[in-house]
Amino acid sequence: MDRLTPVPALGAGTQTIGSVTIAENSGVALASVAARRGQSDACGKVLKSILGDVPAVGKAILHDPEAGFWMGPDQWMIGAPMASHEDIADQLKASFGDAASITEQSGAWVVFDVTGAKMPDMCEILCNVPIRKMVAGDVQRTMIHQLGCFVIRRAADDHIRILGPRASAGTLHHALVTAAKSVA
Amino acid sequence: MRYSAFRVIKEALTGHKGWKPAWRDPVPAAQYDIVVVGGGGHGLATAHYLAKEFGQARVAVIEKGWIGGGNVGRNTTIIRSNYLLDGNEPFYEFSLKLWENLEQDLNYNAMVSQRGILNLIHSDGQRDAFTRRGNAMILNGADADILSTEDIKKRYPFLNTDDARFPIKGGLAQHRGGTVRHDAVAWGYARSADSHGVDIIQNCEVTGFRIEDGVCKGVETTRGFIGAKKVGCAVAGNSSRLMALANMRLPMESHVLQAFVSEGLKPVLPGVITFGAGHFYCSQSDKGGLVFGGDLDGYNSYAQRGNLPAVEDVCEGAMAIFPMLGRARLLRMWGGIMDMSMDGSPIIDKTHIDGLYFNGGWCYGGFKATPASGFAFAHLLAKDEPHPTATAYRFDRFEKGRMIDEKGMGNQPNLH
Amino acid sequence: MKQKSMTQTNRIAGGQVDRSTTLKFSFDGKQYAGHDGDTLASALLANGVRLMGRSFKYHRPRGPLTAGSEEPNALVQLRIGARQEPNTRATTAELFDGLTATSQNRLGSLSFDLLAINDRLSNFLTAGFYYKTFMWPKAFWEKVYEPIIRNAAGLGSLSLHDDPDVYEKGFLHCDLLIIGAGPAGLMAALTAGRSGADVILADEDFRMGGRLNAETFAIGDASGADWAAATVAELTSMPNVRLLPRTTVIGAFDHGIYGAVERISDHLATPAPDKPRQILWRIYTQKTVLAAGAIERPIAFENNDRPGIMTASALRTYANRFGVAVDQRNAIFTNNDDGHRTATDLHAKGVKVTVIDTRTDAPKSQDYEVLAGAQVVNTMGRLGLTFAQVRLQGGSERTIECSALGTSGGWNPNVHMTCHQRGRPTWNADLAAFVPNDLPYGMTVAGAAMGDLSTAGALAGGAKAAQTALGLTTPLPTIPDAEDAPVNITPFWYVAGSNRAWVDQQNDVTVKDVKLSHQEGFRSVEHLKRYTTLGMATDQGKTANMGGLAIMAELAGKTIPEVGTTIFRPPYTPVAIGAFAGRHRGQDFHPKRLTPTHNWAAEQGAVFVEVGNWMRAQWFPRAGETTWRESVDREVMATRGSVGVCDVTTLGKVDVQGADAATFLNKIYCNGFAKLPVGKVRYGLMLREDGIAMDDGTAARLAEDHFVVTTTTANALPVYRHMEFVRQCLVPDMDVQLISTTESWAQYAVAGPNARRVLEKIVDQDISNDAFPFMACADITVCGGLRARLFRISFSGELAYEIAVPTAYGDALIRRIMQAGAEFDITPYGTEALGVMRIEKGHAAGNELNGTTSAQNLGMGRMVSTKKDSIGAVLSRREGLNTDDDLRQVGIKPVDPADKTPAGAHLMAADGPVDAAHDQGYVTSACYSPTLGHHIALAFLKDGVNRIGEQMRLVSPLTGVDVAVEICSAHFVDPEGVRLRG
Amino acid sequence: MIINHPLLGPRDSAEFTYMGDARLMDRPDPDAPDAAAAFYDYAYLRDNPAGWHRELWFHEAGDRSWLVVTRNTVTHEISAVELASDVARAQGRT
Repeated sequence: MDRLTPVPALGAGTQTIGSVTIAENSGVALASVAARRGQSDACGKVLKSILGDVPAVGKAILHDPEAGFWMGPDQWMIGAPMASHEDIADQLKASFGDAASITEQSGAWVVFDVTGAKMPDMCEILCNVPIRKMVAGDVQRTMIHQLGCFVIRRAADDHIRILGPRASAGTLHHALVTAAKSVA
Repeated sequence: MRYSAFRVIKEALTGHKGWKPAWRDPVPAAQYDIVVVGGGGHGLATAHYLAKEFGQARVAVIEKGWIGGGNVGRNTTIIRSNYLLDGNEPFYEFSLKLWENLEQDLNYNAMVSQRGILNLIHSDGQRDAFTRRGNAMILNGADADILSTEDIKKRYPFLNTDDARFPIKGGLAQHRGGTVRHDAVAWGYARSADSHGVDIIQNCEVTGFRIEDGVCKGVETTRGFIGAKKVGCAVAGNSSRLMALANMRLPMESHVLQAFVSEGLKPVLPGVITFGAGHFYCSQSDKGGLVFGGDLDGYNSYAQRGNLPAVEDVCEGAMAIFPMLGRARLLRMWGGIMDMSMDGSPIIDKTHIDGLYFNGGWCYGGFKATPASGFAFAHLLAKDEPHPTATAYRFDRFEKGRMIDEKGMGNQPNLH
Repeated sequence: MKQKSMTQTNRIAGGQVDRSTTLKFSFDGKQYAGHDGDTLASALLANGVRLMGRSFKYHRPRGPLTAGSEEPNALVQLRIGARQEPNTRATTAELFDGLTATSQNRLGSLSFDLLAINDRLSNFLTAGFYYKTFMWPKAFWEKVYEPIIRNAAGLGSLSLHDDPDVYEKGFLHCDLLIIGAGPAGLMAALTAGRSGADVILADEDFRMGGRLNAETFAIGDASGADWAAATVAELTSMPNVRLLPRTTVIGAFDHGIYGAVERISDHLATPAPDKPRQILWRIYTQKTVLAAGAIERPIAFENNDRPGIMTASALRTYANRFGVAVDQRNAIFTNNDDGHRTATDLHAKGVKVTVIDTRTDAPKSQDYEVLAGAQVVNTMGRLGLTFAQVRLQGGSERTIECSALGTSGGWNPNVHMTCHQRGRPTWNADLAAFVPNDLPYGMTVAGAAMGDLSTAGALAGGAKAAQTALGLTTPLPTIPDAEDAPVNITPFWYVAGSNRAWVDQQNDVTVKDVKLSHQEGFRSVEHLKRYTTLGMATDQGKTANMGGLAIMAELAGKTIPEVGTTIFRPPYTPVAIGAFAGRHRGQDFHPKRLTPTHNWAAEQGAVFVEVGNWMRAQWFPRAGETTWRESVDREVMATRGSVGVCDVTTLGKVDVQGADAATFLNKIYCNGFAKLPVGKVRYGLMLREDGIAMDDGTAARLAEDHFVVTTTTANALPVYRHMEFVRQCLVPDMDVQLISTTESWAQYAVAGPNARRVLEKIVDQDISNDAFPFMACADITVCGGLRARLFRISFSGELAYEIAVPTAYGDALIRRIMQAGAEFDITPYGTEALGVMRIEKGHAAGNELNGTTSAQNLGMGRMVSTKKDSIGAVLSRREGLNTDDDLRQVGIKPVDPADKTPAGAHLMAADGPVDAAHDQGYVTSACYSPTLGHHIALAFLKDGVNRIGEQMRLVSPLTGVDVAVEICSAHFVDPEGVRLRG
Repeated sequence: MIINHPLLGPRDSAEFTYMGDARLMDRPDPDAPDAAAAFYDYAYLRDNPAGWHRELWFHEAGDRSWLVVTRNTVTHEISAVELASDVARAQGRT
């Protein structure tokens, strides 16, 4: 039987508004990792083996191919290229064994990469993160237009990645675009 | 002194020299039959009815600050009886009937204005719930009317019916609902109670109850001990603080509710309107200010002020249904302490201490209840039995599982 | 000195307007010209226009009282059409080319207002008069009196058109917020900025500098205005300093959060495309320096409200900053030395000035006449001041011709923001003013706002405040030399014997009203305010409150602080409601949540409905169907007859994992879960701790240590929050991990006798009834290996499955299902058909789980296990929840099959009275059952279990329904559940 | 308001959902003979102090932690913020 073909959350592609570029990134596979009771250390070891280190509170490790960030106490999100990690949850289950509960998250999020000189101005009217003080690898969960999102400061100074609820991809994208126009 | 048009004219022509203080400033007596603690709307109404309807001559109201300084002077002035449950609807309808005759009863124009109240409907589930409620109102002898979107548009042509995130699918109206000039309610009750012999004692804070062998003998105050055969407490948001002096813990929390008024504007809103898919309700005062509010800030507070998120939430609701309000300016915001009960309904009951009575838990619905609350509390204080419309407002309903939960939010006060 | 021009007859030399530009504008239809840098008020005054508005109650002619945001009088309607903006202060409205303004609160023209009759009747319309009359006849209040009052009241008018502009909201973070860019604020910013701290400097004016722009003093070697401009330039060059001109800080909220409104486009004819009109900033700061300056207060005297009478400092501002003299003959009425400063400045500009000083020891002048120990006792001029009547020290009177009269009663430190957290200012007798006392968290006050009224004091105070706030140990910047005059004031509030002397000009509160308030016992500041409306106008009494307090104090024989303190609430100045709403209006009011089939459903022409923030397909109309019922009936019949498919992704899903997952579910569900085998689903009822049903759903055990819990769509978030509460707060050591996965999976119900035959074509494993019986669940694959989940559960009562795939594949899956089902005429169905089928099966949903229903009400009382503890179990046993006449869920059918049984209708005994006392219950959910061919309903009925078969009356007086119904089982279709097990 | 999250540092209270008195963590023993009375007290009666109040906040738009915040209900000053799970364990809950 023919395999099913995935569709991007929105299919918004890439837009440049003034100096800001907003790109939907549908190539990220995601799964969350929650340490089982008493397994924080064991869990940390596996995280270290995958990411190079355990993401600290409010931090991401922008590792390749897997990257990860802290979501909550004893809980992390791991992301990797969809092309190689479509079954990321199974891969992680194999790595973590009984040390952690793994939950597939690929379908839960829409991912936007926002870059450009005016990115910080745009952030200021979108969400309550101290964007000008964030450095590469800082992550903050925040509200954008009432939507719970993760904002990740990527390596480049003018680059943030926003993970938002996939069902509201349209609303989130609209908020990003209007904010970009507003600061353009 | 009776107020009348004749009197106003006469005083105008004689230099306004004849006006007397609206109430006396008496020295507290050593002993009263009934002391009402709390010179807010409910306390003053209680005193008025005790004196006028129940023949109680020796009554005092004691107030820690100035009368009318609490929620009766910090609300959005709405009156209505659009309740659902048996425990509530007859009481609020009784209250509405008292409002309808208030001015003649008090000889004071509190500007009771039955401009109507409209609750907008945005979903089928909401329509079902409002239909049930409207029927309950009618079955209790109140008025209710279900309006179509077209009816509503005629009345509010600038409502957002074209581009609404949550389209308006109709509304439940109570045409007898409306607004009242809030301060005038406190002053009118105070003036009338005073004229019937009630001592209104301001700047007199209760510091304790004198309880001997399980019987309350009076109150200790900043102006000395005041003896009373019965003490009735009606202090709204401060209920827990006051009753703690009698070692009582109450089924309630105090929360901040903010309200707002715009700059004065020429008339735009004919009645009270309530958004059903957000937190916003609004009316326009006779002075032209849009008076509006929404939801609680959500946390326990005695601070009488709130924070921005609640302000924004309310204004978002305003813009959702009335996008023409964008350029109207919000003039002032204020916060009141709401005595949020565990089921969203009030308590008018005796306590376990003889001679100590309690009235509170009005949540943010206390203003409209003022006349009936005063009447029912006076009834209880005078006769030691609940008024027929207030029999459900008992302390023990939580222990017994007989909650009166209009909103169905359970034992979390900030959700009511 | 006067520069003659065609229209700007009052324009004089100097000031900071840009004379190289000419901006045309109109007021009440008449064309004028002004310059860049003007406000509407300064431009009108330049053009010789003093009359700008009418007062609230008496419709008295009014001109500007001030040159700032505290203005009570000069309120206009700015702009036309949908952008019409009532009550705009002409004193702060920045002039732009093409500006259109009209006067407001008048009947007729501004110079001939018919409602000025109220002024003649003022003796009848005293404070509180309306409480004493209009009571007879009773019906007349609403029908006659009130409409008249309402139409006369109010100020400007809204356009009644949707606001065409957009508003933005944002967040800023800093170490130090400085409010006010006068000498104190600028010096604070310089100090903090040079230290490297992150600084925000906000000022409501379009030109930073505060009073420095309106004064003639030097700072060091430069003029004050030049020093301000140079300082602003230095601050602009600092990357760590953010300057926010045109930004009013509106409120001090908890823990260092400030609201501020930046006016991005109000000085433009229209905002640039896609740009906001205003931005509401939420500023998060560690520390704050309040340098909001001071406001000069007027003195009350008879007829002190005529156009041309303003504060002395306003006259000075118009002259020094805007190059405008209000005609050539001015007078100053003062009780302090600052009034003389105005006189000096005006004199220097060539204006003839007379100073009336209440003090017998008033300073003398070579340049202008000083009448010491004199008072202004009355004024003349119908639409603008022409003469002032002065009583000289000896008691004789003299008339002074003047077109402008500046009053100077002393300066009130601008304590507004210090009161926002209920701080009370304290009385300073030297200044005869309130000064800040209890300060909000992290706030320091500097300059005139603190009572340091000299420029030198402000500069030093600003630097010190920044140093203190930030704990700087670095040396302070050099404080330049500046004037350091002491405050010399002899308090004087109102001229004795005056009655029609305005205290609150906008609300028309006079000395007489304050006296009456006192006479009638309204003596506390709160009573005074409420009885007279003193301080309740759009200016919040910034120029009025002190006068009222002082008069009351004198009448009561008390000191001013004994009467009360003036207290202010946010916002500092009124804020457009649109700014508080930001983008959240229209379709953007709330986010939209779209299901994975949304695009596909839209292609099918589905009608969508809002369910919370979700948009769900309500039904799928087909060609020829003219009513929604036709579509829904078809969807139901097709599903029951063959197979239907419905997107149920919106149901909440919570992933529950861990060794203690089953124990945990046992705690949150009232029924048992510990023994649920792997591969099975069970219905679960969740109670709140008060024993009332919270939510229901299913829990599927995918592994020994892994469940997937579903919730209703509406309760997804509260249930998840509740589960986290139980996990973290009540059972912290259980090995259980929760995560919401609602949006991770696209989930569809495939229901109907052919459901299996459709799914067999899609799933990669055996799903025969034996291999995958009713209530089975499994992790499976579909379409050749895609991970998926399958649940054999049924809401419709048919043979049914719910199948889930990762959301990205949802679109493909629905298309595949439709393809696979084509041979069975598979029919997509929406929420309406879903609702009909669940009512036909008697399943409770949101209308039944309304937060007041117990398990008993739902007929599930026995589900509440007594063998284990669960949330809500104990309190569900209370007597009030277990009475004999408890409401029970039943079914309803009409006796006459043609009748409807609508939701919200109430049940009455067939032969009893119809009233609340005899209410027996109510209908929760109703529908037309195409399966049965008549309407059916679910209801809660007292003692319902024992009343099956009873005939009752169903009434809905609200909607005109009164029908005979029969009580029946709620399981209308296939009560034995044969189909779903098939 | 700003809640100084023990892990994340200062966060706006708008990110949180409020529940009420932290006493709600002290769920009574359902098997005790006075369980009915104890649960009534637990579920319904509150000290509701004007002053310091220990209360539960859920970091809904954040890390999903329940926090115990000690806050003054008159001034809104916050003196302590703890992870509710730590508090629960310290109180001996398992």
